[in-house]
Amino acid sequence: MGADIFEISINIIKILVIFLLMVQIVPLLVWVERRGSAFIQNRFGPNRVGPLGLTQLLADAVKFLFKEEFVPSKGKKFLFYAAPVIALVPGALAFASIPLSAPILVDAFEMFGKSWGPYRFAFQGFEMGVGIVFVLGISSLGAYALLMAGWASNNKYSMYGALRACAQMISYELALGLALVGILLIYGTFDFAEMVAYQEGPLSFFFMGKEVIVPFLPNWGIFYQPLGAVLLFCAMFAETNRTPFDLPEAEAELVAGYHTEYGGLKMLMFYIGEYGHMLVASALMATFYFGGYNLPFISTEAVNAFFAGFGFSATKASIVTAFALHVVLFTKILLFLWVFIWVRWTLPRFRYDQLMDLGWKTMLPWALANTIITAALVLLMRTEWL
Amino acid sequence: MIASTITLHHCLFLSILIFSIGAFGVLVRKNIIVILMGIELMLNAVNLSFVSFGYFNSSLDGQLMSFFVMTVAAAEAGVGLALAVTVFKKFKKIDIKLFETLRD
Amino acid sequence: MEKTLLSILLLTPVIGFLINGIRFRSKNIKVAGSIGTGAALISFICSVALFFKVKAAPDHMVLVKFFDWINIGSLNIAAEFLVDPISSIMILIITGVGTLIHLFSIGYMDHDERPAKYFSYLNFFLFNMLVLVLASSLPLMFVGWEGVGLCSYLLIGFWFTDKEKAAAGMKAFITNRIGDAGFLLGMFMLFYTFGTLSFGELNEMMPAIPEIGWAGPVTLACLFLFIGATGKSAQIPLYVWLPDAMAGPTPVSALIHAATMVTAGIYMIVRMSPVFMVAPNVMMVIATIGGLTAVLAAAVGLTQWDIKKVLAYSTVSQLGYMFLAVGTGAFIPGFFHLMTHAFFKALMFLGAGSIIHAMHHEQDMRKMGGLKKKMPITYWTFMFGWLAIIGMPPFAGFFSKDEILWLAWASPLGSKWLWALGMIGAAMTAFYMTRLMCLVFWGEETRSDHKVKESGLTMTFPLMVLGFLSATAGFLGIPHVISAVLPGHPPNILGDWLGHTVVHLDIHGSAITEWLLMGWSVTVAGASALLAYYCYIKKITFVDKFTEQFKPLHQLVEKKYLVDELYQAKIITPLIGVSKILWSDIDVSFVDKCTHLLSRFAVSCGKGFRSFQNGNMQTYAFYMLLGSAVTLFYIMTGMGK
Amino acid sequence: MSPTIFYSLSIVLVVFSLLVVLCKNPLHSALFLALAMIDLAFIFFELKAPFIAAVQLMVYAGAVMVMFVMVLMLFDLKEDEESAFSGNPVINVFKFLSAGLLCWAISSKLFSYGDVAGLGAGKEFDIKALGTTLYTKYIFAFEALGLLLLLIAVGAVALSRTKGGTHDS
Repeated sequence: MGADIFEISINIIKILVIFLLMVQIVPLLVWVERRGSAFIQNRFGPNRVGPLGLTQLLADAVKFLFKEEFVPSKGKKFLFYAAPVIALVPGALAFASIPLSAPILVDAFEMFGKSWGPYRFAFQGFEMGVGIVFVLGISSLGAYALLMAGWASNNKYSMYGALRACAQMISYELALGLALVGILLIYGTFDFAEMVAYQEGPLSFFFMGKEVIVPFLPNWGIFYQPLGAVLLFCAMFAETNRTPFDLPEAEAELVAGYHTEYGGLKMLMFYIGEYGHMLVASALMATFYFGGYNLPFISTEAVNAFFAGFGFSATKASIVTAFALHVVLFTKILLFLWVFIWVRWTLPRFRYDQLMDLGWKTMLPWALANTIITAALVLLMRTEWL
Repeated sequence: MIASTITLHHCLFLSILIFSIGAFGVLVRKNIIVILMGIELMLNAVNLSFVSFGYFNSSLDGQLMSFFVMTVAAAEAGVGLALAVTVFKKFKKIDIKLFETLRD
Repeated sequence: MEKTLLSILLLTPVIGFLINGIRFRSKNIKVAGSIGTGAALISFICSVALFFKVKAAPDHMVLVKFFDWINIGSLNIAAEFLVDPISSIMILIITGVGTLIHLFSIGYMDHDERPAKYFSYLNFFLFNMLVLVLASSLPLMFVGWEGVGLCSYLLIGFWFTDKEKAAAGMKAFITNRIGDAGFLLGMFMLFYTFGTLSFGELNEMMPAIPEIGWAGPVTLACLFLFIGATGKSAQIPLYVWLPDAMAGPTPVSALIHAATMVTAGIYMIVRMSPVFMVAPNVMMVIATIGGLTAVLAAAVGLTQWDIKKVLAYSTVSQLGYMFLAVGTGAFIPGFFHLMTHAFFKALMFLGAGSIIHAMHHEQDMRKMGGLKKKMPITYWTFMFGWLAIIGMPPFAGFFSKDEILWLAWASPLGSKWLWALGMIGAAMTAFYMTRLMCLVFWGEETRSDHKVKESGLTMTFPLMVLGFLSATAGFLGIPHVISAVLPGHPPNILGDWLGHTVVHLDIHGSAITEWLLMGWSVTVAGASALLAYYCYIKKITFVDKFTEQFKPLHQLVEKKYLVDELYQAKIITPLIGVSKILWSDIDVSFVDKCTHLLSRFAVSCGKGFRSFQNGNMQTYAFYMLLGSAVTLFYIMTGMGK
Repeated sequence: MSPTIFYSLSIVLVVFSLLVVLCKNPLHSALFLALAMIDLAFIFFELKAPFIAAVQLMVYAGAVMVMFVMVLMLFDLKEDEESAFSGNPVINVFKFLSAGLLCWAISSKLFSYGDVAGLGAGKEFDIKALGTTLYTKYIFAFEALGLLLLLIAVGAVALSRTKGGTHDS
């Protein structure tokens, strides 16, 4: 953390901005989801309020705000209120630890009659060496919100929904973690920024001590770990409780699962939590397997040099680069979010035992196999045999 | 005791305090699951002492030990909960006294 | 390279043992047999490769150390393996003959319930035997020595559901244990005297002057080691187990009780020849025992009707020859005979196995006869074995046996008496082997009801290979006198090869004497064979008359000199008596009572402490916590200081 | 580590731990324990053990405690709230005293020992070093633990399964 006022204030602003970013993307997503589902189902969707129905979101927000406050009798009031708030936390914290763009480098400058040293601001809430482990740790806390909501509602459907969600999250966390091990073996780091740096340039790797370059492919994780990527993506669906794994809120069986008793703003917060989870999942996919904030083939330095070519100062070039690359990452993230929505309106729901079987008997063994094979291949790649 | 710098002793004192609280919980609570929680608390206290020893001696061994402790604790919690579930299935209660039925 | 070869050589049988041992329930003999035979074959190929390595090595020696095994004080024993001329020949015999016998077993054991178990034992035996011969020190050799004993026990008692066969296995094991005790004592003696147990160091440290008298350390050590050898190699007085060991499957008898394991004693003496040369008295004992065994066992062989028993006594007698040879200092001829004997006796056992298999496990020779036409391959190969064992030139046995007899005559350690014993033994051998041939192959067909037919290729192929070896192996060790008259003067290949490491004596005898003795022995053997042929084919009544005439003697010999009964009466029964006294008077009435007293005390204490154990877990935890708190308090506050 | 952060984290930790032991509702106990563990994770983070902190979050707070909470919810205990403590109060006082004795026995002389901070405290290790040590020096313990976990997985399933399986597929 920063030592002087300037740095501390920038950091606070940064965290706030990133949190707001996450919150503000939700209305957009809701719109995309509704229009998208309508498109998929050959309907119109919301199209009355504003151009393309864009301001429908505002109307919705107003509706949420003015709904009746409601606490079930015999419910645990404190936990009932706490649950939606806690639902926001893991997503926000996890999202804050993912680098959203290249760091901004600020040269030394004069302000208020004092000189401020050169700074380096990472475009992420907080930098952590253990990056991905922290993200996994934090996102596993998401289960508490659901459990608390389910239990505090004093409603059988809520309870079942919560238990299902929880069991599902715990089960798929294993497959998720193991699916990640393969790519971590290849990158040799937990740090997101280092991972992104690894994926610069064209596909190049060492095989039996010799360098192999494939010039027509970017150096993305997906080409090293296709199976890992697929497994991770599936596990992410289960983690976020999205179709086809949205058993905890299966309407036909459980009314609305753990948020049966919730309405208004509290309900909205659960939504934000869910979309936050999706956002984190998409960001992780992009960072791990699709080059993070980098453009394919083009390194951060090259972008920086490109902007510096317009006559910007070093600081300004760095800032412009960071924002440009931020747009790149968000394009990727939005693509994945679209896949989330697309899948939701395409695939049917699993049965609960099928879900558990898939997690434990299919994905876990495949992830294990992937880990072992990757370990062997990494050895093969790094060792000079001849 | 309030000092301007934190030394190993502060960490160890915190550790033994938490340990004693956990031990007290194990001794007095009736519910098997709360007893298990007390044990988890004690193990956490031990972890704290390991990590702080490692920190103040610049050694990795402390962290690794606490890593191992965590693994064992997870295993212990798994078995403990399985036992609790078994007891609950039979008696519809999870009183520690029910384990006395294992005596004969 | 040598290390790799040696590891493969030693480990393939272990791997085969493990694979077959894990799938011991399998009844598929083809799979089990292929694994077993394959393992043996790989070992054989490695042996050949190692042989050439040794040949190319400058000092004809390859010493490979795998790891330190025992390291206590001055006792340093490494798991170190030595391939030199002696052991290279031995491993060739073991793996070569072993492979053939594995192959033969596939045919022989085809109706067995547990073939995988059988082959796993066989492979394990190969491993132990290889350890025995490759060991570079006595303790490591002892590992193999015990290992082959164990495998022998397991395989003799392979059909353990038959009580007699199980008992035979135990007898072999226990008799061997007596010998092993001697071996251990000898080992201790040598370590006490010389402070080392490695063959190389021992052989170098031997004093130049032979010990006189009986109490010298080397003499005693050698005597003990020889007791060990009599156990393993079935010599008087510990030979009793070998005839009973015929209870095992016939290929086992061929491999373990004819070709390899029983020669371990000879091998050990040859390996330690410089040590034994220092103890001339022991050498005399060895020669005498060897000679006596040769004659007495052969005499028993004359009277037996069971085909395997005849071969068993023949083995004991031939082993006697080898001891006679090494006892007179003729280590190389002894070893030579070991090799030729391995070939022809394995051949004969396998031939017998082929016959037994064809006759549906009938072993009585009186019920055989006229098999010449029905089993031609078995017959012709057996014929080679017969010619070899009775010492007909130019078959293998002729060269080795005559070398032994010549040295028994001419060696400074030998004597005319020993030669005479050897001669009598040779005559008897010729007689009983011819008798066997007559009864089994030549005589009248006694069982026409059975469809006896030649065995399959897996059984006949090993017979043919061994037949060829029995016929030709003798040319490896052509004596000087013969090579002197032969064109091109073929060298004594084996002698020259072994001469690199084994002690060999300079014999000063005239060539004419040697020729005479050679002719004499061939004549005697031939005459004896003819006599047997006459007795058992031409005039069968003559034998009956003869046995009537010398009934007590014949009875004594047929009952194997009543040695088993003697051991039973003089050793086993008194031992059981003493044990019973120890058990009932000392253990039950004294030791047990003391322990009961103690246990009653413990029980009464337990009754007192039981009240603490109320089954409440929290109470226990409270005791624990309180105890640790008080202890910590005591330590931390320094009240203990 | 700054004393302010340490003291605040410690006080929170102690309070949460006490609440774990003293709360009558087991579910509240479990939630407080989860909070205590998250708090402890922050202490680990401050002690420059970020990996252990993250694992603490993942394993303890994320998995073990979730399991506790789930099991408690499944049991749905009503009557336990009245009698949370076992045994009679007098013995419980003794139990409290013995726990206090343990605490006092260790802490009484703790501060009189010399400081070990001179050994170069607060060095931060990267995770590679951690992994290397784990897979070299502690490889046996690591493997043994793997085996233990396997055994536990099998044992826990064997203990808690109903006869005939949970569902047929």
